[in-house]
Amino acid sequence: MSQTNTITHDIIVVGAGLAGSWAALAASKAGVKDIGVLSKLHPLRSHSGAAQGGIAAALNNVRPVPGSGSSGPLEAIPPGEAPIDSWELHMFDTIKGSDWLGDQDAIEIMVKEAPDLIYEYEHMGCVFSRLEDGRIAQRRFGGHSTPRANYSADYTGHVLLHTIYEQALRYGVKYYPEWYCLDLIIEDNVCRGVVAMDILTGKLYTMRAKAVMFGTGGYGRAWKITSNATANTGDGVAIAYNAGVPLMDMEFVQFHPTGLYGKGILMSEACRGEGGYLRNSDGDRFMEKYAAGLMELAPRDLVSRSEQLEINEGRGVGPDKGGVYLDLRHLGPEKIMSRLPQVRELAHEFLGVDIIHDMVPIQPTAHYSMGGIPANVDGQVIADAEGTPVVGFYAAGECACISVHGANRLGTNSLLDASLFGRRAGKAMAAFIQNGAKLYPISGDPAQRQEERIQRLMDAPASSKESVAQIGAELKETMTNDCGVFRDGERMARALRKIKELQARFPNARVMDKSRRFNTDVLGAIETEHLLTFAEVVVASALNRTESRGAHWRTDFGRRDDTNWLKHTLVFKNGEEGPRLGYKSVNIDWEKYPPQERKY
Amino acid sequence: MATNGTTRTVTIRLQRFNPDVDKKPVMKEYTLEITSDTTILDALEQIKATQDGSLTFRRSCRHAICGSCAMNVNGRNTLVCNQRVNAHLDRKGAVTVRPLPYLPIIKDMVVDRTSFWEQYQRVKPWLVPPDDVPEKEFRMTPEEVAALNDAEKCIMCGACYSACTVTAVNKRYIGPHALLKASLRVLDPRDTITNERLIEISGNDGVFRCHTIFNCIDACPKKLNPTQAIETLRKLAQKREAFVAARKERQKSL
Amino acid sequence: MQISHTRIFQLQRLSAIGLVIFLTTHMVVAHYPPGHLDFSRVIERMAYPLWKGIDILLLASALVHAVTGMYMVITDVEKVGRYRQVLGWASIILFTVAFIYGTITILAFRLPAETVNLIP
Amino acid sequence: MYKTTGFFSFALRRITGVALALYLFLHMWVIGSINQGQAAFDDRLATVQQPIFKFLEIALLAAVVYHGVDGIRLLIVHYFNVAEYRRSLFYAVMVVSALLIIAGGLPMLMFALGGH
Ligand SMILES: Cc1cc2nc3c(=O)[nH]c(=O)nc-3n(C[C@H](O)[C@H](O)[C@H](O)COP(=O)(O)OP(=O)(O)OC[C@H]3O[C@@H](n4cnc5c(N)ncnc54)[C@H](O)[C@@H]3O)c2cc1C
Ligand code: HEM
Ligand code: SF4
Ligand code: F3S
Ligand code: FES
Repeated sequence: MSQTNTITHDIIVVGAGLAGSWAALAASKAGVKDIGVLSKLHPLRSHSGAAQGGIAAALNNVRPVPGSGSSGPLEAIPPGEAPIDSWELHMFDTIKGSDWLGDQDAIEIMVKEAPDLIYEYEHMGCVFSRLEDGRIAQRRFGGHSTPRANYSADYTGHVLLHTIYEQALRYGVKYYPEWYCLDLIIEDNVCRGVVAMDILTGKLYTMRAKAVMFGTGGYGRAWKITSNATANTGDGVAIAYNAGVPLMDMEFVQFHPTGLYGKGILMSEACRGEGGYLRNSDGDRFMEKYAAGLMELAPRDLVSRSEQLEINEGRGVGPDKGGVYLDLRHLGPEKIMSRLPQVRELAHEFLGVDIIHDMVPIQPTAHYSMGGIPANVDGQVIADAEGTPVVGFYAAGECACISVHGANRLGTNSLLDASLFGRRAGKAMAAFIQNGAKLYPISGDPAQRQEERIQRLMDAPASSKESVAQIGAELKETMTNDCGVFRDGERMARALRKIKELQARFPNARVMDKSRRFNTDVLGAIETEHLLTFAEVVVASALNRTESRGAHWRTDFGRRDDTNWLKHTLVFKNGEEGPRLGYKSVNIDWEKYPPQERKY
Repeated sequence: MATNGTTRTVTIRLQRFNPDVDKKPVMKEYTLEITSDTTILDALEQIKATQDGSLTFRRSCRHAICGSCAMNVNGRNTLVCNQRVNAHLDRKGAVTVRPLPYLPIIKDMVVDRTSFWEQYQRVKPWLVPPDDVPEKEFRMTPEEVAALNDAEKCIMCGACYSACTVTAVNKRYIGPHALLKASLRVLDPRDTITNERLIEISGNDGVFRCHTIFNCIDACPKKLNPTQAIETLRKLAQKREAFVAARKERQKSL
Repeated sequence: MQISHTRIFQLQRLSAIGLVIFLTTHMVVAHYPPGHLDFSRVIERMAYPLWKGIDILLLASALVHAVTGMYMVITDVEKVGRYRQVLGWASIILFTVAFIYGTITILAFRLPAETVNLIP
Repeated sequence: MYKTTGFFSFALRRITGVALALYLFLHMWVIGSINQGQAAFDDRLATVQQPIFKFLEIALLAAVVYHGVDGIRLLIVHYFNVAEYRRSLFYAVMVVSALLIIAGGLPMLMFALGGH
């Protein structure tokens, strides 16, 4: 099959989560009509739909009942009374959450445009929960100093995703559901298209476009315990890296403190928000030792570290003593049924535990990837530390690193990030097209190279003992153990060696399914190859960063070090030699938001 | 606590079919070690990883929110990611998994949902808001939002669609999932094309084709109630003009 | 003119309600207690104009219900979809013919002396 | 087929509905013979009162009763929000139908067996 088919669009978006669909919708609204969106899952299956808690924006609809303190009840702000929230406050919270590694120009844009984004969502049909007077309801979220999480019960992401996909359909966006992007074509720093497979038939296509955007989501699947969907294999990140684009801040991976034991499935932050306790094997509320003030409500990175310490010191629970207990029994059946029904269902379905009567074993779970493909505030991908654009290539959402989250993301800020910068990238691409962007020629037959890659996987000798699943499992084990909540030089060096070994073993791995039709075995192998690609970047970046900042915590360098490390990591692919590390400065307003100690 | 290390051996009976190679679907048995918290999806993943890599199925989120993994377990449609194997074992210690019935099989558990999505798009699942929108949000009351809750929770898994007897014989029928979606937009006070929607869903393939069989409710993994949505739409379709007039009135104060 | 599915539905449900009332009456009065049926037993009741009225209503309900019901059953099959309009009109014609024939029959019940052949 | 109480009641309702519709036309044909005079009428009536028809009439009664009671259930579902109680409603229909069929069918059975 050397003759491959070609499809051409003005804009091709890879990924149909919030970032991808927003970009397509915004570009379409701006007048570009020839847009193709590919997604390896049906768009509505994208992981954005799993988000529960909410999406941040300082709407000023709600305030704590005066005098009731920081965890008291909330009430609607009566019309005409003073607002309590502002974009400045949101900005400060975000910067502090990012441990000062977030780019402040990008954060400023995000928090300023946030209310407008929420209203646009609302005008397009999103069903937000409401206050009595008809305004959008809001609630508290970790790390935010005011209640500014706008939500739809406990399935916010689901509602946003459906709204935006349906509007994109309304505006005539063409979707390619269950198409898998295999390669990105960049020549002379100009992006010319992608290579993709129609999963149903197994056929490859060269897809040419004047502008390409990646919104391929996160990469939590490199860890054994993760809250991420099986699709979150960081394909976009690995593909871009292979195509010569650098990756930024890959060492920063957020671990959520309450993943179901052994499964990683997320138990909402609301569990602790509603007053849940964390207990070790002795039954002690161990947070007393680590954050006596905020206890269980300390920020995610801190709580995850505390849990891990208990586990490491032998006070863990569960079969492998690898978890701790989340205790919700004291909340009583009424509160549990009314406020945490989904959580109760999850614990019951997956572990057979009824949280009304029993404690649930939980453990930190890989949750969110702060790093990714570096891009500016218009989603324009950059090729180096100076910000040189890769012409025609854009990125937004979790796969991108516009760096609004820096070293640690605040809950509810990522739905905002994905939507908002998806929208901005869509508008920027539309302007790019309308200003006369060209369709550049492609040299050679890039689809043929992918064809050969797939053929190699299928041709691997059936006698080979090496299995893709085994390699994947070993990688995940390594990442969880040696590049997880706590890190140190020795273990990360070991992890790096292990990854090299796995990379060397991979070419011998065999794929059992030899058919063309809907071959998830081949796709699984390709995804594993992607995991191996970016995992090396993660570990290499983390190994080099000899400080502790946000989610990156080293036991051998336990302090933040602004003198040497207030900078982004930028990793380039360097042929077979492995990653080459570089650095990029952080955009900081030294007058208004100078770095401070991060205390809660 | 349920999570203990003890394992037991079970039989997973799977319907296998690759139309390119096989004449017709066959049942194959796989023996597997599971623990009490192994889900059916875990079991499938395990079989794929260790016994037969060509086993094909869809999945993504692993916790009943993405709608990928609807299949037929022991004759009942369900998601497999939130169902523990233990809960479905028959007397012989086996569980039978097939693809969703009455849909063309692409491969193994993967079915062709083309007609399902066509019907979804047919009801124009998007809201068409008024031309001039307010500076801030439309003022919907909590009651108006509550009326939309059920429909909004649908994850488009297709369990209902594949269980409905009417769609089984007639793919022109809009189907429970899409009618539930239609009810979401029809009941939304912000919608401006309610009249067209009601005309479309009261046509030959719409709400009056439902014979109140309730399979959709029984099959729905999110415990939603498409039948009730259909009955509501039936009533609104019969008093369409009055309802649309009331809607116009309501929109003046949004 | 388009055959409206809404109308069909309404007719079927309305006639169902009609049937509950008239059919129950009919069954109790005409067939209870069970016994041998012949003209003399039937005419006992049918001599009254009120019964003729009720039986005509029953006839109308039953026919509307049966015809719309059969239309539903047939058009449920996907392939028949194309012929819906034709089937709709066929149903209307079938109803009309049957209703006229049935009405004539009901009216034909007279006491022996005056029995006349309405349809030769 | 996807077998549930809902499907079962639907199938029964449909079969009885079609059977009843066919019967309706048969019935009209029988009664319609009055147009040919009283003799023709009694003649045709006699044909359909042979013993076998007496048993068929019981089946007919069962069909009407089940179909009617189940039809009422659908009307209830349409006018009230009771889809949640679908299983209880199903069993209620079964019980009520059974009782009515016995109440109406027993005398008919006696008549059929007794033959007078
Ligand atoms: C359990 C959970 C709960 C969360 N809750 C919250 C919350 O309450 N608030 C909040 O702000 N954030 C939350 N987040 C984070 C947030 O949901 C994500 O960061 C955000 O949705 C990412 O959106 P996205 O559009 O970038 O990617 P996704 O929604 O993940 O979409 C990725 C898309 O790319 C496609 N794709 C990937 N690879 C390929 C390929 N090779 N070829 C073709 N297509 C491809 C996929 O099919 C998919 O359509 C949560 C995350 C998790 C895991
Ligand atoms: C006692 C009174 C009756 C009631 C309450 C009743 C009710 C109903 C209802 C509600 C339906 C709709 C079913 C659906 O939409 O799925 C229906 C269908 C039907 N009825 Fe009746 N019915 C009655 C008597 C009869 C009689 C006497 C006949 C025969 C002439 C009949 C023939 C049919 C037919 C053919 C259908 C279509 C079958 C179907 O759609 O499943 N019904 N009935
Ligand atoms: S209504 Fe229920 S079963 Fe049907 S698609 Fe939606 S979630 Fe799935
Ligand atoms: S199963 Fe089908 S027939 Fe109606 S009640 Fe549900 S849509
Ligand atoms: S895997 Fe997403 S619903 Fe089961």
